[in-house]
Amino acid sequence: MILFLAALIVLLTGAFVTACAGRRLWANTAGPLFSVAGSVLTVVGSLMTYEDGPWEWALNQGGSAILSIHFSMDPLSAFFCTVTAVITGIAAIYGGGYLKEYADEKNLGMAWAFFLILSASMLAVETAWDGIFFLVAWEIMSLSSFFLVIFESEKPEVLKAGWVYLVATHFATAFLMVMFMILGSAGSFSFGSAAVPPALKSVVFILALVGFGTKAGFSPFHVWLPEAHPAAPSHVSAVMSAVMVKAGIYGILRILTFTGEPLLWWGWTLVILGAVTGIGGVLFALAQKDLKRLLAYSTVENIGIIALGLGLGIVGMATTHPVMAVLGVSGCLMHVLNHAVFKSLLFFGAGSVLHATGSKNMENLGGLMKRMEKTGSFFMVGAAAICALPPLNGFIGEFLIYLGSFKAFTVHYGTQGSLCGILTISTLALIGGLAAACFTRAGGVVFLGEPRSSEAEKAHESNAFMTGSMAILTALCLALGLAGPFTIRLIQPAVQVLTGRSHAMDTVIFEGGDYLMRISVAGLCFLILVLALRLIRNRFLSGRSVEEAGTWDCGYTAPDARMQYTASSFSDPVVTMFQAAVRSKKQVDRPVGLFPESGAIQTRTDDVVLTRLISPMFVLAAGVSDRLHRMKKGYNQIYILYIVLALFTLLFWTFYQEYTR
Amino acid sequence: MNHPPYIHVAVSLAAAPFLFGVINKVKAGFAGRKGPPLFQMYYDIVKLMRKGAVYSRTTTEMFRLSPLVSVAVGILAVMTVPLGQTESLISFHGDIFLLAYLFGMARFTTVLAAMDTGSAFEGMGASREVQFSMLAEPAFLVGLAALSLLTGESSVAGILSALRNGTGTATGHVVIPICVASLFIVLLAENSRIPVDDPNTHLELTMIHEVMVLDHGGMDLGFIHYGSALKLWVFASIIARILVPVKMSSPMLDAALATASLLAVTVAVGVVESTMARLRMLRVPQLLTGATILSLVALIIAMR
Amino acid sequence: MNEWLDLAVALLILSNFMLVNTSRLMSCIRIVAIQAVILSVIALLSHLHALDVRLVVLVIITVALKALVLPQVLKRVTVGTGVERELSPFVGYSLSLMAGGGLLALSFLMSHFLTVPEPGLSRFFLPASLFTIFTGLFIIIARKKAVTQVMGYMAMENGIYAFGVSLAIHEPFIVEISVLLDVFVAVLIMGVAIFHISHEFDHIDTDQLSV
Amino acid sequence: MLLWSLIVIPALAGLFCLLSRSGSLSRFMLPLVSALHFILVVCCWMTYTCPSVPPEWIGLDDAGLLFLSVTSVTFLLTSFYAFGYIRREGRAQTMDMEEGFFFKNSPDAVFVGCLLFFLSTMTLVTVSLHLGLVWVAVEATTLSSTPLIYYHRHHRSLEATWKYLLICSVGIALAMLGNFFVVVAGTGIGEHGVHLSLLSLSEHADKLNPAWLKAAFVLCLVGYGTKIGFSPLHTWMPATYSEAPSMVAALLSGALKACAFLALLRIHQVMTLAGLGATSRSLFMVLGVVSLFTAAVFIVRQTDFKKMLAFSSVEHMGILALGVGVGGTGIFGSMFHMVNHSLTKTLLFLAAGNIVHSYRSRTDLDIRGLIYSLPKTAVLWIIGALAIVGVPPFGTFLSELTILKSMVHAGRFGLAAVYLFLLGVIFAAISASVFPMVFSKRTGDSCSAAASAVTPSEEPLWSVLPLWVMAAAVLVLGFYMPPFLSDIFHGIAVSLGGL
Repeated sequence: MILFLAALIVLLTGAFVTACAGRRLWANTAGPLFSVAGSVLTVVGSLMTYEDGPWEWALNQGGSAILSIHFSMDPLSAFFCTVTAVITGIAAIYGGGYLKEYADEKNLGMAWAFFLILSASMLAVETAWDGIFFLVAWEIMSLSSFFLVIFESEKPEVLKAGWVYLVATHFATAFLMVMFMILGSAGSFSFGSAAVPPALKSVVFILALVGFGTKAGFSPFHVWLPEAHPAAPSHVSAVMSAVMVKAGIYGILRILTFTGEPLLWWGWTLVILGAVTGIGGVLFALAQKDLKRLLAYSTVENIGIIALGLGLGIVGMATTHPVMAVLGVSGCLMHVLNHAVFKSLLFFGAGSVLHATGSKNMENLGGLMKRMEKTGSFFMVGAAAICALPPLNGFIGEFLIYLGSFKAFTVHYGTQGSLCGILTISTLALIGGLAAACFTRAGGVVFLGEPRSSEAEKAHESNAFMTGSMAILTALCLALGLAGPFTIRLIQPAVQVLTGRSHAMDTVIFEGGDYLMRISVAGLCFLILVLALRLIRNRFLSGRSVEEAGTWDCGYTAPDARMQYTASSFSDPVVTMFQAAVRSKKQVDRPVGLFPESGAIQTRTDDVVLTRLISPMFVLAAGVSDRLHRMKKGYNQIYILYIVLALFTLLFWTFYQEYTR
Repeated sequence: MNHPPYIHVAVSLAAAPFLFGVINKVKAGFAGRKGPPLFQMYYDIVKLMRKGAVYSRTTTEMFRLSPLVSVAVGILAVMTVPLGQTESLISFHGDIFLLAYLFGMARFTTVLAAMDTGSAFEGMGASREVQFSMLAEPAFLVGLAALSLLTGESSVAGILSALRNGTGTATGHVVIPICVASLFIVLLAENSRIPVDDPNTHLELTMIHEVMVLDHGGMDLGFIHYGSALKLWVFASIIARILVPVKMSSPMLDAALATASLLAVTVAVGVVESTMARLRMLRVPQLLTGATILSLVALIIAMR
Repeated sequence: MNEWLDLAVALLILSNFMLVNTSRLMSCIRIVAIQAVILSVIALLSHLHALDVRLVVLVIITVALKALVLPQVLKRVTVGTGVERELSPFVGYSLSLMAGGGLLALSFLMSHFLTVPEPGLSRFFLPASLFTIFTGLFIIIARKKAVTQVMGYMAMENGIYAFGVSLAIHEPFIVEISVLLDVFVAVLIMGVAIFHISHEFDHIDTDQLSV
Repeated sequence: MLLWSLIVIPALAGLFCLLSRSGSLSRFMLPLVSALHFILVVCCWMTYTCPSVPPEWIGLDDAGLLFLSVTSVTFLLTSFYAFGYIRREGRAQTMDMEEGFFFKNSPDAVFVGCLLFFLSTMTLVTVSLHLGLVWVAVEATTLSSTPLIYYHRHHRSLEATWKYLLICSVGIALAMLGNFFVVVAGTGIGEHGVHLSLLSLSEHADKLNPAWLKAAFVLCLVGYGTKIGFSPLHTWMPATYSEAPSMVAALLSGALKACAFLALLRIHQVMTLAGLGATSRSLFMVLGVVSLFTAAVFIVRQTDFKKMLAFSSVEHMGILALGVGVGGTGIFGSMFHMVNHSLTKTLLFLAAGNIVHSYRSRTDLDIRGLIYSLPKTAVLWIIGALAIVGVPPFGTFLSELTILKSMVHAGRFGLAAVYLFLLGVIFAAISASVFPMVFSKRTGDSCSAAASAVTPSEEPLWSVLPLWVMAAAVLVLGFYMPPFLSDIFHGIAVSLGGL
């Protein structure tokens, strides 16, 4: 408890100090230092909570204040805090390197201040034990991240993206406000006394789903995500994508602990939402050309997977199928952890690429593996992890969800569970295939082959802070992939917060640990095999000729970087298959005539929800508003007429009420 | 009395390239040719292993890694699938996913290695590979899910032994054939056989897997061939075991039956390859989606 | 006595119609001044049974202000600005008359809901005073010249004053003083403002004052 | 005695300024008198006990004290700003930013004198416990503020002044009629009927004639509502706020509106005591929703940022009305929100004043890159904008949340949805206009040549320090509410039948 509060104090002090430092150079050193210190304290504090049990701490509870600063940490909070702290700490190290080149033109002190506030507010959200305090922390989190997103505010598109984010998050918060007000019906907003009236149970769930789901990025509320994440500096994108969106997941989980026994259709809603989100996210990711935008959509996809797991868990709970419940929720939490690790790794990689080449457009990149070997390798590991390939960490979470779905096929728990399992399995399998397509594309086009532009050709490796932090994350990817049996025990108390503790649960955790142990063994075997084969090959080749030549390519004599498959052409078959949903636009200038000068083809994929649903709504609203603006002519006479009309209307209304009563 | 599982693994590792010989023999038979020897693949691999290496200047470590991964994945996959009555070496609930995703890992590196060459052809192959495997993966997993639902087990070995013991036979006579059909299509797709892919042509515009490994040579190509052989072995033996779950009285007979069924599946691949034309590229997704639908149908029937 | 009262009320109503129907600014000013006199008479007549010094003084002051001083101010303003007629109002004069009829009906309708507790009053008094208020508002809305609007405002104040002095007289004197004071100051300041407007714009059509 | 001096001192000082005609002397008078006023208000707090029997005419109750303090604080902070402002702008000939002609400002002495009268009349509104006196005071605020609006002597500001004067006068006349209706409602009770003092009205509240009282309330609502700026009675505000000097707009928005709202609350209190609270509350809700709606419509794509602030005032008055209308904790929230709004809106108008001074434009498209040209003002402008749209950690968030809470607890989910939706629209619109102003870099095509020719000036201390104080206050209120404030909010809520 002390450690956690100390961490918050360190972070906030850091924010104050760096804000004061402003443009001075040491701000860029102080920021990461404070952040890492805060993270270490938080991690230790959270892990100690696992040992010592939950705690509660309130500053001014029950006084005259509306806002009571009230923290509490149970295993669920501790889990999320650990993830948050680890990622923010590493992101801070990366950011120290990343922001260095901006030192002349930007106020880095403020940037770090907002970063530290963001870290602190995320921790506060994940430990808040009072509805209003939660909302305050939640909004501070949104605001500070907004200011981080508009770091490069001189670019109009960045400001636009920031605005989309701000508005989306604000509308979402409106739902949360209503939800917390309902939770506070008893008079106190403390979560300790949070009681949901049974009649409003589902209302609360829906409000939470929309409110938190927007932050988490459930389709169709995900629209802000692909706008804001690419716009932000890369270490911020990483934090937002890896941990901030998880605050939404945390919110839903936390609310589920108050609503009591969940209803079956909630689970179904989450499963279907997860399926839509997952498949939609990965499809759009596949169609993007902007590397960071691709990663943002992939976050949407992974949130879909998390929702699938949670939905499965809830269906399990509602059908009193403890095995399914435990596996679903465990898978959800496990994926939260894993996604945080590999997504921040990938964003760091994208940031390094941006740093080195100045471009996020995949069509301009290529061949970076040779120029940025470390970044390239780390990115590849991250890409493999996000495709859930063993022996990396992405597999563990999806494995638990798969296993949960398989366990759903037990006949005596009824058909609902089985159906849910079928949906989950098919969706996950499809997502898995699409994700593989997406990330072979990302990794392959950006890092492999020949450079497609002179910028890519001149790329250079990033500094040690950046590569170092990526190395840590890469190691984590591998370690978590092999340490499945250990992590499942780590998240077990957090899972218990939701599912309750039961004998079945212990069995599942035990068995799951056993399976994961075997996976770890298999993973180790795999690594050893690859290593051994490599040794064998080296051994064999050592005495023989090893030559370098041009790519054979069926005998092409003069291969050119422009002949390579591009990102768009790589994904074209899949995108075309799903054209009905993705609505990718192609602009083709065909070569004309006998000796054509040139031809061009361009593809462009905008977010369907944004362009087809939300933008038209905004345009409509603006049109209506413009028309009403014209009503205001500026004649005093008309204004007084308004007054008189208002008077008569109100008089009439008052007495009409009287009359009818 | 069972023999220990590592004997089975050893046998599999040794015998896998033989299946290619069988297929080629069948194809040659249909064409009225004599065909290459049954052990041709062994010769090829040995020959390749003796060679040096030529690497493209464009390529990086990724290119060199992918053959190793294919072989490593193949070996691990063999460990999860039992032959005959034996237990498999790695078996636990959900090892199906490990299997599927290990193959995913192999595919991942192969695709990246193809893109590493910077060649347009190999990029095209990579693009097709990810498209088709994306469609094949649900078919495979859902098909196994149907069997899992039928038997109440969720490991490869568990499902297979449950089938052998006759669990869930109520709807088994409907589910199993459909599943086998679906898995067979997956086998054809995953192992780049006709009608999805043609392992023999070198017409770049029609190839998938072969075009991705165009630039590999020497030992690497040998590894790749061996990896493909292991993959075919794994798929074929799963299908064989589903088709012929009979438990014989003696282990020897059992092993013989298992081998026979394995060979039967292989022959079936050869027959398909000889009697069908390769599908148009645009038709392949339909076939694979069809496989997924088959699996789903099996799953739904198994629920009843 | 009641006949006289009714007659005065009828005159009040008629004066409103005249106000609505007049285009000449000078006539308008005169009508507003006459209204003030009628109002004072009504106030005196309705409290005849309990006449006290306070009321009489109040009425005298009212007459002095509303019927003499303020019209003089407005006259000077009007002369200063050089405008004699309201030529193209928003609502034409015949339509204004009809609207006046409608407003009268509305006033009667409204007074139907409100029972007057004062016994000595004419039963037409409440609608008449409401009608005066509405007429004032109507003129503000329907006319363009700033001076006319000020007159509309004064007519409205007349109505309010009529209401107050007849129905709320038993309140301590602050109410009456406030009426007088505020009308006085408001009209004065408006007058000054109109001078400035005419100075700035060369005309006092307020509809040109659009943002 | 204390109260009388609160009213008389500014009035005398104002008179002195008008008579002395000395610009410099008057300037110094301004912070001096407002500081004195503030100290006296603090003394009021020290000696304050809620009266069990309120005095007939002038006295302090919970509501009066609160509104008095808000007025005093707002005025104090604005006066420091005004001190610097007048010295800078003064009598110099200034070029009009829209049409390019030259104009002069009012003499300093007249301006300061009217400001001080304005303070005096606002104080009178807050300490009056008699509906008639309240009315007189509100009318007096209109009259004393009219010359303030006409500070810049040119035709547009004159036009705005005329609009303000005419519309508010009509409104206030209706309020007068409303007062008479209250008297009529009380006729026949006791020997002389009921007096307009709150004391007398509350004693006989149950015997008042309901029909007359309801009509009276509607009249007062429309009358004072004009001054408060409920839609559709708000029409004078956009023009007035954008033409008046920013500090006057700040005072009108921060202090005057609050005072007019107090006047309305007094009558609402009578209605509540007479058992007609339901009627008045429903009327409050109607006007609140309409105001929010109008504000939302007109803030969207508003290019004049001072008009945007004006419509935001309409919005916040709507919120206050909704809070009072819903009742319960909503009244508590309303009072809290009133304090927050006064501080924030004053801050925003003063910041807008700085921006207008530097850029000579009120069109937000002309203003780009504030963070580079006026960094301090830019930060304050952002803080103010965030606070006004109700984002934590500012007090406005908590107060808006409290009002939401009262809606939810009253089971008015539809109202809550409308409220949140409109607030969301306003949030989107204000943020869409404010952030580009601050962060965008200037590009050649997006701003007029005149605006880009202006080089932004430095920011003197007087133009940012009062703003920082207000920003800090709103921020602190977002975390901590002093017990004395919450007690007084509670007291008001009780007196309006809320708790």
